[in-house]
Amino acid sequence: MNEFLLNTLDATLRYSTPLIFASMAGLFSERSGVVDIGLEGKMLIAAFISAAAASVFGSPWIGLGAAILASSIFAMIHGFATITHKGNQIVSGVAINIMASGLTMVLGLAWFKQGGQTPALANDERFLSITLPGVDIIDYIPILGDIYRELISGHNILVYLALLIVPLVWWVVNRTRFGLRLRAVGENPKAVDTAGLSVERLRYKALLIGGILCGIGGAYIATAHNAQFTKEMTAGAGFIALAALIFGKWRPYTVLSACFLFSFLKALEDRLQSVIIPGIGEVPVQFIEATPYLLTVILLAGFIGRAIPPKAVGEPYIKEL
Amino acid sequence: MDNSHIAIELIDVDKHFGAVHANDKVSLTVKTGTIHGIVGENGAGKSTLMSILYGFYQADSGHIKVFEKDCKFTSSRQSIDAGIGMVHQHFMLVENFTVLENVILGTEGGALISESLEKARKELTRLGVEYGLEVDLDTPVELLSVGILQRVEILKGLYKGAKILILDEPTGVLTPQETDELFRIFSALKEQGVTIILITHKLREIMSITDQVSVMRDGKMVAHRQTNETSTEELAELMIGRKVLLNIDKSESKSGSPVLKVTNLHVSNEQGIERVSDINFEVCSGEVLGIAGVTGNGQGTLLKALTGILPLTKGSIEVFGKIITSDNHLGPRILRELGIAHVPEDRQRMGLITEFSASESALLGYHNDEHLNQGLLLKKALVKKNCESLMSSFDVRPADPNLKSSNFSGGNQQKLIVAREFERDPEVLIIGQPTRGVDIGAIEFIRKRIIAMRDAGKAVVLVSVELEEIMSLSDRIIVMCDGQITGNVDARDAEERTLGLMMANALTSSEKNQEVQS
Amino acid sequence: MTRDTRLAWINGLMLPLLNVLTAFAAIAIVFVFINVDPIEAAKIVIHGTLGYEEGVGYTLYYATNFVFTGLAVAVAFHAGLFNIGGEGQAYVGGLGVALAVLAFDPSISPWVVIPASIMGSLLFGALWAIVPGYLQAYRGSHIVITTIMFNFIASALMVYMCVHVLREVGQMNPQSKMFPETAWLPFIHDIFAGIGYKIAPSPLNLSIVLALLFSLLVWIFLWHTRWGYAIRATGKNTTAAVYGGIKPKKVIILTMCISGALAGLVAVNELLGYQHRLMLDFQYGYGFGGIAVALMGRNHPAGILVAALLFGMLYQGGMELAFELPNVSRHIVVVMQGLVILFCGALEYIYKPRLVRFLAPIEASE
Amino acid sequence: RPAVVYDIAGKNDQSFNEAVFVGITKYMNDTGIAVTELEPTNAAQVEQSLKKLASRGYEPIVAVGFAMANAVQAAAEAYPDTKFTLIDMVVGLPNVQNVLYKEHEGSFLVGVLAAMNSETGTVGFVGGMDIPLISRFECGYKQGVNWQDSSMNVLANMTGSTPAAFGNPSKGGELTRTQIQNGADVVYAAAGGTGSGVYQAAADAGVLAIGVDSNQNWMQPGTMLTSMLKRVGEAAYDSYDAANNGTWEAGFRILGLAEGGVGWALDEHNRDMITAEMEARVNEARDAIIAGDIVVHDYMADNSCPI
Ligand SMILES: Nc1ncnc2c1ncn2[C@@H]1O[C@H](COP(=O)(O)OP(=O)(O)OP(=O)(O)O)[C@@H](O)[C@H]1O
Ligand SMILES: Nc1ncnc2c1ncn2[C@@H]1O[C@H](COP(=O)(O)OP(=O)(O)OP(=O)(O)O)[C@@H](O)[C@H]1O
Ligand SMILES: [Mg+2]
Ligand SMILES: [Mg+2]
Repeated sequence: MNEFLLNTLDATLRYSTPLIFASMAGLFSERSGVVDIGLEGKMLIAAFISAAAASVFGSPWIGLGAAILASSIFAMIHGFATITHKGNQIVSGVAINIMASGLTMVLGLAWFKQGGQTPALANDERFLSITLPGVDIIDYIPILGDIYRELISGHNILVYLALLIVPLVWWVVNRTRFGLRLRAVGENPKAVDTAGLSVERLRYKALLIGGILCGIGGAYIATAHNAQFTKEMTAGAGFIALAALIFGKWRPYTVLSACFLFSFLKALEDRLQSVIIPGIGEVPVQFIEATPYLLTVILLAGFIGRAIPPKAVGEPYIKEL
Repeated sequence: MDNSHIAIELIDVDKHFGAVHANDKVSLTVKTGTIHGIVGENGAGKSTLMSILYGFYQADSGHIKVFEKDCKFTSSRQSIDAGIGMVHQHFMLVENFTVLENVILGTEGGALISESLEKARKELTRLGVEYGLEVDLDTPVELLSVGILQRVEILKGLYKGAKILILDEPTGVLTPQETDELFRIFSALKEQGVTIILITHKLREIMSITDQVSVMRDGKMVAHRQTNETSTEELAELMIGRKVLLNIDKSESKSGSPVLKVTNLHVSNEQGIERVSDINFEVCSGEVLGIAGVTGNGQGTLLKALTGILPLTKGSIEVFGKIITSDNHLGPRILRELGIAHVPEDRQRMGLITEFSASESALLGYHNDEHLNQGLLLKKALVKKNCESLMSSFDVRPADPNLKSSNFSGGNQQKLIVAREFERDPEVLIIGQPTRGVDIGAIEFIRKRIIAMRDAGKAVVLVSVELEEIMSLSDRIIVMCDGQITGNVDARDAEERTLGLMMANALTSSEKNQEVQS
Repeated sequence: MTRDTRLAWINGLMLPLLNVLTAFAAIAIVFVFINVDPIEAAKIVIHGTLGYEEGVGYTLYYATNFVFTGLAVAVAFHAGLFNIGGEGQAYVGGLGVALAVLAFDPSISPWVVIPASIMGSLLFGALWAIVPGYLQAYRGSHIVITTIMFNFIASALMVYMCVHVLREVGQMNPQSKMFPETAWLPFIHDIFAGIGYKIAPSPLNLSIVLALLFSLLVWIFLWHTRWGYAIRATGKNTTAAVYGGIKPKKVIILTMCISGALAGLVAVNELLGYQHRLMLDFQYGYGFGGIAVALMGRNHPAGILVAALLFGMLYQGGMELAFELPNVSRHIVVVMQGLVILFCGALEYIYKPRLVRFLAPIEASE
Repeated sequence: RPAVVYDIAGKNDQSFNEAVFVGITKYMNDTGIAVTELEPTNAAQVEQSLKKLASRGYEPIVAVGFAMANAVQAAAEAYPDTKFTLIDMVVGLPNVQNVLYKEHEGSFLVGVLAAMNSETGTVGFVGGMDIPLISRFECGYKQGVNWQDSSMNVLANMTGSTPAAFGNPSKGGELTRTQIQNGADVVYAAAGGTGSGVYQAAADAGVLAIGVDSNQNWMQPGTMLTSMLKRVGEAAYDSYDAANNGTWEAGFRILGLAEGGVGWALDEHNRDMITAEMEARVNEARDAIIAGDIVVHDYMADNSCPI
């Protein structure tokens, strides 16, 4: 088995985890009709709070809980502004991103006095890799053994959770009553209203789920993938997740594929200082870095398929003036 | 049928939308198992009243009783539970859902939808057979025609156990055949003891199917009648608050040569659906051509094509010798410069910009005029002065060019638009629904101005859904149905009955022949 | 007062004021959270921004950037477009400035170099906005998403340019070489010194005049030209605009072009006016700040000037806070900015129903 | 009234800036004089911070890091009477003291240690920003490894091409994991704040790591082999002290092994990991370098590395 490929895929899995959580969060919120460009901010605040709480209370689980709480609070602020007060969803999202960016630094500095970082987490304060059962048994099988040992086993629990969450999201969206209502409210909130359902309640529920998922994503970044919070640690992952959401046309499995694609590019970018493409010459890493964004723009422009968002997305539901 | 029970009682229902008093102490009683009609002009408050009954809006004050029980609806859920179903004026369907999914939305039963879907499928099949409401349950509704959508909406109500069904203008978008079908369903429902409230603008329908009828005007309930004790004339008068037929004195037309010639015209609307197919006509100078038809039969699309807003898909329009085709699209700006003026059907959405001041709205379409610009700058003072003179010559009140357009009443907004378009002294005037929702004084004024235009040798194309308006203003009338011309008559020979049949494309061939011969 | 003018007053003045006050209250709470006395902080901010010449200079210097991005957002807003790509457009505008300056021989007159490099910023900023504009107009992709994506693409592009193309030989910082002095915009303190007044040096430069000039131009353009009319008509009611012979697609492109050009001017203030070389992240935060400035300024140049001044004060005040209070980092500015955007933007109407309800009886009694 | 401006990684990067911070804290404790500290958050603010300090009469002002050179140039020109001390870069003005280090010499020593501790024959290097200064670490390290065992293989990666590369532990960790998967069992990080991710990844995989600038042995005790010390804290301390005594001078201070400016860390955290044999070998190398018997090639002399 090609070492390089295996390593890159392994890193792909690690990078895709926060993208999966965030893009699934965005999926709920946008399928309910609320644009969510605050994914980045929610993950950032969650990353910070998880590392802070894990470090102070000595448990990654408390960190995770605190992260979910913090991110959900931000989600509810978004809801309060855009659902209750019919505020502009984009502006609210921008505000959330900026507040998160500032608060993590200000609070981090005030609480820990380490230049905005949180203290490094000891092993029992973070999520560690787990070795899946049967590694030694399967190890003897040629290619499969390698794949199982290197790629599938040896990740932390949140990585596996991310992979499990996608089918769950699919099932919730497509098979449950809540999913039906969610899809309906993102397409035609008035129809939902006249069916006797509260548009606001549904949208709040969706945002709350989004908040929880972003919380897990943020906690993963600071307490599983890394072992402390550092400033601007999410580094655009929320926006890449947004891009993946669009690229995956708001459908769970296609969004997952987009997350994998974008993470693979990121893993490649790490491993290559520059790429030589035959016939074109050297391609700088910055180009690989920009690829997810470029791809999304190209998709949006309708050059590769069409991304049709939920019809009511972006519009506050205003019943009477 | 036991008609003595009361299904619905509304007492002094009052509702404001900001400054609009949509319902003003409205009371209404509907007996169980009857069909109750509600009529009233646009904006009279019919939909609002029904939405309050359906729990969609909350009244500011007043009481609602359903089956003689006091109800306080804070959401539609409660009204659904009380046995009310409503088919809204604009369908409330999720377009990419199947019929089945749309029907169960809100009353799914369990937390998983698979069982609910199966249950609903059985129930709907039964209902379909019982009332003749068959639809394919697994088609996404975006693929269905409006007539079928109507059925889906009714099924939705019935599935949720509605004993009272409210239908808000269900026939506005239906063909006569579909309307007949719908009324047959109503009768079946009535047989089963369902109470029906029917809102419509078409008095003929009221007369043919309802038991009682109530009339609304200006947010108030002005009259209740037993249908068999009233007449269309009386209802019309009650609705509008005056005698309807306005007679305009007009001289014989002195029509000249054709200025606008439409040949084999095909046009698709913004959604790309062909709404105008194979239309041919000519308009001469000094002539009013009336285009009659039920709303939604392609007149709007035709108007947009004639004024350059929509491109043609096939055929041509010839105006002052210039030929517009699908390859040679001339936009509104060029056509306006050529001398075509356009008073659009929808003044709020197209005719002016409600958030602009009156003087800026009066500039719409003419902001590129040479005499209004000096170098790079607009001559704002001149623009304002122009508006003042428009306002005084067309009696727009208040005559304040700085007032926001939305703060004028509908009639004055319309007069402002008419003033803007008429004052440019166009050669061709294209005008849609010139007097819709306009008060009586303004109606008379606008109609006289149209005739004056004609007498000044201009060509006028008039689209209106009001036959009476068409008949009193036009020199020649064409009738549109389903995007095609189904009649072409001289106004002097026109009768309301034949025009009506043409509008429904229901003229039998022998009648057509007669028409041609005469 | 008619109902109309009263509503105008409420919308234009009372609501923004209430919103700003709420934002300040929220900021005060954050201060309490990090053990800083809000009153003390307020004193530092006020003295640091208005209390001495240098502070005023810095405040105005920051405000200049916000005027440009605020105008950029506002112009787009008038056409119904949400340009949140100001950040990227300003950044790429910097590339325009640098390329223009470096293309000239250092001996060429400033009267040539400076206008040319200002043109460079306008052109590159516009270019970076036209693409999302085009995609919105002709391909139906949503401008908000594409401008976000373009911010990131700009960032990658600029890193590439600074690292691989413009970096001087032997220089380790990813930045261009120093601009020749002929390409520097004069500092205001130098101009004053030239006419005999001595004021404390600060980065405040001639760009502020440019900012005032462009505010005036934008005002004239939007409300006194046919193109401005077309833009506003399209933004308020596209259907009516089409009816009026306006082509929305062209309007979108024109508007984004102007919007991007305005954002690009940030590079003039930052690079020609102060840094005198192209460096990474010189535009940091001004693009997003511009959204708040435009919202608070009700998308009118006069309002934008006031809001930009407030944001200039926040920036400079935050710097002073970080300087004076060991417990406060410069990032407090970012928090303040976020809260202002939240309360003045997203929660824009939080007080409106209350205010209208409160005024209704008074109105009725008149 | 002394002051310091840290570079954008911040004073608590646990590495380069923190080494300065520690020196400054010591100075404050020893003398009771308060030092004003500023941490700009992006490059555009550096110059402003320096000028602001200068305009308020602070001096000497220590500017931490190569990235501040241009800002120091501008500030020192604008305030010719203010003393500036610039670490890691050269500004030729009469009021600027330039402190430079021979990082290649220190890196050589830790390279020797790395080679002695590797079982796989492969060691790693994770640099911060891709600039000649960091290549100087890399090159010195490679020479040390090679001197010890010329059959060794060195894997090297840089974290990025902007100053942000000094504060990106995530990517540092990723690069380290890749190097480990490719066989590296000792990894040297010369990457400022990025290092913490490197050491974490090494600890997670149970391989050894080498810290930089500060003594970072405490960060992952048990897997931190040693740290390459760059005594920037002393430079700041000395600079303030000299200014106090009137002995502060503009010009150059170039500090290598001989001057004690660089070195390697041996403390209670790694005492058990360093055998007597290793210690002797490293000291042998050190003495040879000081004596001039070994000339460690400086990457920045010709922008190339002979290995
Ligand atoms: N958005 C809503 N608006 C109005 N009523 C609702 C809404 N959601 C649920 N309800 C009603 O309230 C009851 C209890 O609500 P709850 O949300 O706890 O139910 P649930 O089983 O969790 O539903 P869901 O599938 O929506 O999560 C439901 O049986 C349903 O009839
Ligand atoms: N949601 C709303 N917000 C504000 N005003 C409204 C709203 N709905 C209706 N109105 C206003 O209330 C008045 C009554 O409207 P309503 O829709 O009830 O009239 P209608 O009789 O149904 O007219 P139509 O025949 O055109 O359907 C109108 O002036 C309308 O503009
Ligand atoms: Mg529930
Ligand atoms: Mg209605």
